[in-house]
Amino acid sequence: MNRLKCSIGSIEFNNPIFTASGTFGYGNDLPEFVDMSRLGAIVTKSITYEPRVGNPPPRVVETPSGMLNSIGLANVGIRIFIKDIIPLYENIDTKIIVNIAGSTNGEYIKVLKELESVSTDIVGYEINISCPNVEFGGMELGVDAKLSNKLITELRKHTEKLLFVKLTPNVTDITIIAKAVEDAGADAISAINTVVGMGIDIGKRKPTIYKTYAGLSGPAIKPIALAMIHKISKVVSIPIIGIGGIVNYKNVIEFLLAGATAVQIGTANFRNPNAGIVIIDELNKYLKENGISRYSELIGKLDLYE
Amino acid sequence: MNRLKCSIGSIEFNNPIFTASGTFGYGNDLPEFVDMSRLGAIVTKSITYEPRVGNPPPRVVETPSGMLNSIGLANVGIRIFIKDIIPLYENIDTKIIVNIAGSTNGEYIKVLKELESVSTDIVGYEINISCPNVEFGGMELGVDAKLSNKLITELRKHTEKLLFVKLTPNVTDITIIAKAVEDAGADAISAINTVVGMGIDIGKRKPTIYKTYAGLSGPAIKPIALAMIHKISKVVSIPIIGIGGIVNYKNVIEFLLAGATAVQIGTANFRNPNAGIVIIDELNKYLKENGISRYSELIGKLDLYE
Amino acid sequence: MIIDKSDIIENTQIAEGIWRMVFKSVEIADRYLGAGQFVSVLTDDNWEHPIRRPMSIADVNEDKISIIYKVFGSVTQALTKLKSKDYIDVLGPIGNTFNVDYDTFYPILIGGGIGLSPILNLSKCLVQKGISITTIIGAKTSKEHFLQHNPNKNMFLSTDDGTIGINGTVIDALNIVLKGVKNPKIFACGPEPMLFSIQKILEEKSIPAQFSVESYMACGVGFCQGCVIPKKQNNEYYLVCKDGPVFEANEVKFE
Amino acid sequence: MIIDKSDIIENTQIAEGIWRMVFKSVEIADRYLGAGQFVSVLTDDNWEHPIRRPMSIADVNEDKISIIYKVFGSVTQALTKLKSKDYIDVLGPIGNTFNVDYDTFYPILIGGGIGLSPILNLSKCLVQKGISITTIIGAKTSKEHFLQHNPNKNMFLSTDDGTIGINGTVIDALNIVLKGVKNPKIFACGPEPMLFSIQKILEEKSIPAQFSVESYMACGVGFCQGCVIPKKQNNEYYLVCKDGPVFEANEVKFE
Ligand SMILES: Cc1cc2nc3c(=O)[nH]c(=O)nc-3n(C[C@H](O)[C@H](O)[C@H](O)COP(=O)(O)OP(=O)(O)OC[C@H]3O[C@@H](n4cnc5c(N)ncnc54)[C@H](O)[C@@H]3O)c2cc1C
Ligand SMILES: Cc1cc2nc3c(=O)[nH]c(=O)nc-3n(C[C@H](O)[C@H](O)[C@H](O)COP(=O)(O)OP(=O)(O)OC[C@H]3O[C@@H](n4cnc5c(N)ncnc54)[C@H](O)[C@@H]3O)c2cc1C
Ligand SMILES: Cc1cc2nc3c(=O)[nH]c(=O)nc-3n(C[C@H](O)[C@H](O)[C@H](O)COP(=O)(O)O)c2cc1C
Ligand SMILES: Cc1cc2nc3c(=O)[nH]c(=O)nc-3n(C[C@H](O)[C@H](O)[C@H](O)COP(=O)(O)O)c2cc1C
Ligand code: FES
Ligand code: FES
Repeated sequence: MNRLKCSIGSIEFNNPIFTASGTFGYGNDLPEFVDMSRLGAIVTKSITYEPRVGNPPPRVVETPSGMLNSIGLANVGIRIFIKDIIPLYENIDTKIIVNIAGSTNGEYIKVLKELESVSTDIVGYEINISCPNVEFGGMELGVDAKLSNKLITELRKHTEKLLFVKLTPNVTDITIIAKAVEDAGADAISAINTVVGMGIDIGKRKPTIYKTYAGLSGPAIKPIALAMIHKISKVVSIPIIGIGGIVNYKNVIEFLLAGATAVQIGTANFRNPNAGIVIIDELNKYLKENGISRYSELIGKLDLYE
Repeated sequence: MNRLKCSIGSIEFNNPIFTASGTFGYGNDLPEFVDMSRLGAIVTKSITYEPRVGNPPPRVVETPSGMLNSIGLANVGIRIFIKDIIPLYENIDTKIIVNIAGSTNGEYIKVLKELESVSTDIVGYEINISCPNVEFGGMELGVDAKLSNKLITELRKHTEKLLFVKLTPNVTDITIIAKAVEDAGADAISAINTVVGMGIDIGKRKPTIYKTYAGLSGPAIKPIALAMIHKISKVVSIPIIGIGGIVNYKNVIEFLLAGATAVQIGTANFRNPNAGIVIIDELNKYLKENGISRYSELIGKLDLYE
Repeated sequence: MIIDKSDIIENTQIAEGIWRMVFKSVEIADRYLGAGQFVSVLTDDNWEHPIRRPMSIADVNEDKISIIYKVFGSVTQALTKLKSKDYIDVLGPIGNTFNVDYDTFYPILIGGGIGLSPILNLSKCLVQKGISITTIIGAKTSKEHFLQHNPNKNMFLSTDDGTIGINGTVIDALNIVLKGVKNPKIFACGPEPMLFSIQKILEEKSIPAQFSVESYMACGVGFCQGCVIPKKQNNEYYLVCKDGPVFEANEVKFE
Repeated sequence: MIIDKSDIIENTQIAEGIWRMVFKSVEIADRYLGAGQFVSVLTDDNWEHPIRRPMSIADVNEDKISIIYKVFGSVTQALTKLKSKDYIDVLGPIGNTFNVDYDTFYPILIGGGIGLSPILNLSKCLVQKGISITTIIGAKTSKEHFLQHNPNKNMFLSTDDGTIGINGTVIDALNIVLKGVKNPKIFACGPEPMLFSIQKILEEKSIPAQFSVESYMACGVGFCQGCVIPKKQNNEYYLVCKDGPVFEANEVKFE
């Protein structure tokens, strides 16, 4: 019995534990001890049209129960991705979701079209409209419901594959953006991306990250993520992929109860590249011990006080 | 030599270490071992017009490097505050700032006027337009620049005492609100209040806090607070009181470098009611050892990479 | 009340998942008022767990203070790692005490689960004064007990699975004990459902009682307003850390 | 590369603020390729510090692996608390190795500050092979040294305050050493300013060198793209954990 079978749109995933964009590479270059076929899916690092070298160091730093990063969307660009990396996916049977980022609507569309033009085993796309570390495609796009709706409506026209939209928490009311992208035809909402933060090195009197502002992730932001997912779940009917500070199976159950259909593991992969797989095993054990035959019974099963 | 002398508006504080609203009571009922006269100032728990009993329990819970609270502005109300608590302030020489909250503009104004109508040693007010745990006076008011401007403009008319305005981080762009309240005549900006968050008890399948959503505080939010203070410091010229996750003198220096003129200690008081005083001593030692004759030399002295 | 970095004298497992820690603090012992009071501990400099953990005082012997704790989550787990010669950061003593008017009443003491600390403390105090009492301590199973069932000495254990003492809950034990005593007054500490059940029984029988209650605490000193429990008489709240932890049974409401 | 919960064999202070830890890991020793490689350690289950800490391998002796660390902040402080019989969670081995073409060149090894681990490792390997080398180890003051200044054996210590060995930095020592050797190649590890200075001197003199460099790392496995160092030849970056930590001196740019 597979208690963890997970459906989103027309796709069946072995389980609802995915790896988060930017925290697992492209899935092609893993430590020997990671058996990625066990994962529900891998979401690639954000791909842009042109290759990007990313930001100068320092790019990452630890914070209390979290970390800041400003990688600056370093990636190989769509052409090399298609030429060198996509062919490698043929030999693996883990489901791949390609995360797409851009500086203009046109760039998102171009990347998506390039991917659609080649025959691949990719099951879908995650549209990153929430990167805190670039100007457009992050803070401008992802905080504006109209712009977000327009972009997703356009992208929807060009693909029948899964279309996830990844939202930023750096917004007064995330439910408005969630509704706007659902209306535009998104298959699922991925939330949350990192929270804008900053660190200061008092010895050097400099920011801890070159770009001054950076994205906060890890257990520190879990309460923020849970609140947002719970709020989103009240206004949309498409599935939510919960992201933010998940480090063990208990955290996964919190996200399921809050309303998530699947989750992504981010920062935890840095501590242990096997974090997702450990969590799958733990979760299975929990379900078994508690006589729960399908994990999906937990989705949204939160008993509010009032 | 007092390296820590701190001026805000027309008031001189002994040092820039204040206690944050809701984390130190009214300053009248302290553990015996706390010598509050050492503190730069005490900001009282939020006072409303009518007494409030607050929310049902559970009201507080720990999170990774932080905590959630939804107290619901439990307080004695302005009349009892004036009758029973203000007289006690006569016997102490710590500076007192009264934090004011309300459900309507009218309520804020009424509370302020009541306080103005009695002769007190209070040096100023902190206007809480950012409580995540009530409807108005929190999420509606504090995220709207026009409403915030209107309220502060009105309050400004009724007092010549210090007027701090306490901002919420739960907003797309905090600088807009900061500018709006500066324009309205605020003497200083206090930032940040708590970040909206949520916890889930997977055993009970219930939120960890009765009201579902609650306010996240503590070291977990320090990177968020620093980013916001740094951003605000670029657009306003009034002083900023930095708040969020400060637990030691190093954290204070981070906030000073980011642009804060003073700081408030919140959650750290729960772990050690003497946290502020310990920090004052540590900070003095640091300044001495580094030959810094006035702490204010550190304000905004951040050396950005670009 | 004071914060003291106290030297640990002993930290040992005494039953399944149950540990006793004894630490030395002249400062806290000096200020100690009696059974019912608690302390709040911090395991180390770790800020992953910013909040102290409240623990009832199980015994004070000169400057040696005992707590008995159950391993629940991360912090109680971390407590088990501490050894004698390590120190522990303790805030206390906090709160009020049981008020035993033993001239008028016959005291029945009830401790359920980890609520046994203040009850054992009270029990020892009363026995030392030569007052006759009955004590009931409940647990799920024998492995969680570290005391002896001894009805002759009016010490009753109960277990949900009947593996030791009375088969059933402390309520079952209480019903048995109540039959044999006159003018009882109950002093109880334990999980909310247990106190709630006792409250209902006592109301029916008009028996007075004092409860030591629990509530999630962020500060223990009255700052946070977190540790509330509803008042029975109106819609207001008590602060467990300032007004309690001991209340008259008819003052507090359980939901 | 593997993650191994390794048993600690030894953890002792060897100089002021400097500790050596030896742990046992067949898994990591099996995969070890040579001096230059590092491991990344996690002190415990604490999530206040989510990120591992990279530490160069100072020695591998059968299945016993040594690291030498300096107490900087919270995690290195926590490392000092571990005792033999405790375990440590280690990811490794990570990265590439020094490539010593000792047929062509005379190796001069330079370790500054805590950069001495991979240098000591390399030094031991070369000496065991009977290759003649010169080693320079720099520190601020004698208290931070745990080795012997021994010019006869081509082992030079330097201190900024002159309390032991050569008075000055490793650069001063290098300038002295360079006078006596032909066809030198430098192998260096240390703080960025030190490597930068060496780089400038060597460029002038056209002396080849390999540097083991540092960069803030979140993962150590190529996932996070955090650990970059600028390439000298263009505006791109190397990943220290995947492409390094050892680079030809003329490949990398310091700012
Ligand atoms: C007045 C009082 C006296 C207590 N006396 C004892 C005692 O003598 N022995 C004993 O074993 N336990 C006692 N407790 C309960 C004890 O505080 C919790 O078991 C402990 O905090 C659990 O911490 P943890 O990190 O191991 O578990 P966590 O995983 O953090 O929490 C497990 C559960 O413990 C409770 N808890 C956690 N933190 C707090 C807190 N700050 N305040 C209140 N409850 C909390 C919550 O119900 C939580 O769901 C007492 C609690 C109170 C309020
Ligand atoms: C490849 C490599 C090899 C290293 N080898 C050694 C060694 O052999 N011995 C040794 O003592 N130190 C070594 N370091 C440095 C060591 O990792 C830091 O001293 C250690 O992480 C400090 O941790 P902390 O918690 O004590 O201090 P913190 O207070 O966290 O940090 C102090 C400083 O240490 C550095 N640092 C912290 N975390 C990291 C990280 N995850 N990655 C890189 N740098 C970090 C930063 O410069 C930071 O400012 C190495 C670093 C790298 C990248
Ligand atoms: C180093 C790093 C790089 C990231 N890069 C991307 C990215 O390229 N695209 C994206 O959509 N999200 C990116 N993220 C965000 C994560 O996918 C995830 O949303 C976030 O880290 C919160 O989850 P966590 O707390 O589990 O890490 C990145 C996060 C980190 C820490
Ligand atoms: C239990 C609790 C109660 C609070 N009550 C108030 C309040 O009444 N009014 C207010 O303006 N802020 C209140 N705050 C917010 C704090 O003043 C402060 O802005 C916030 O906690 C962030 O600082 P910290 O991380 O140092 O705690 C409260 C915070 C906590 C934790
Ligand atoms: S625990 Fe903070 S008021 Fe009681
Ligand atoms: S440390 Fe993450 S890529 Fe190198």
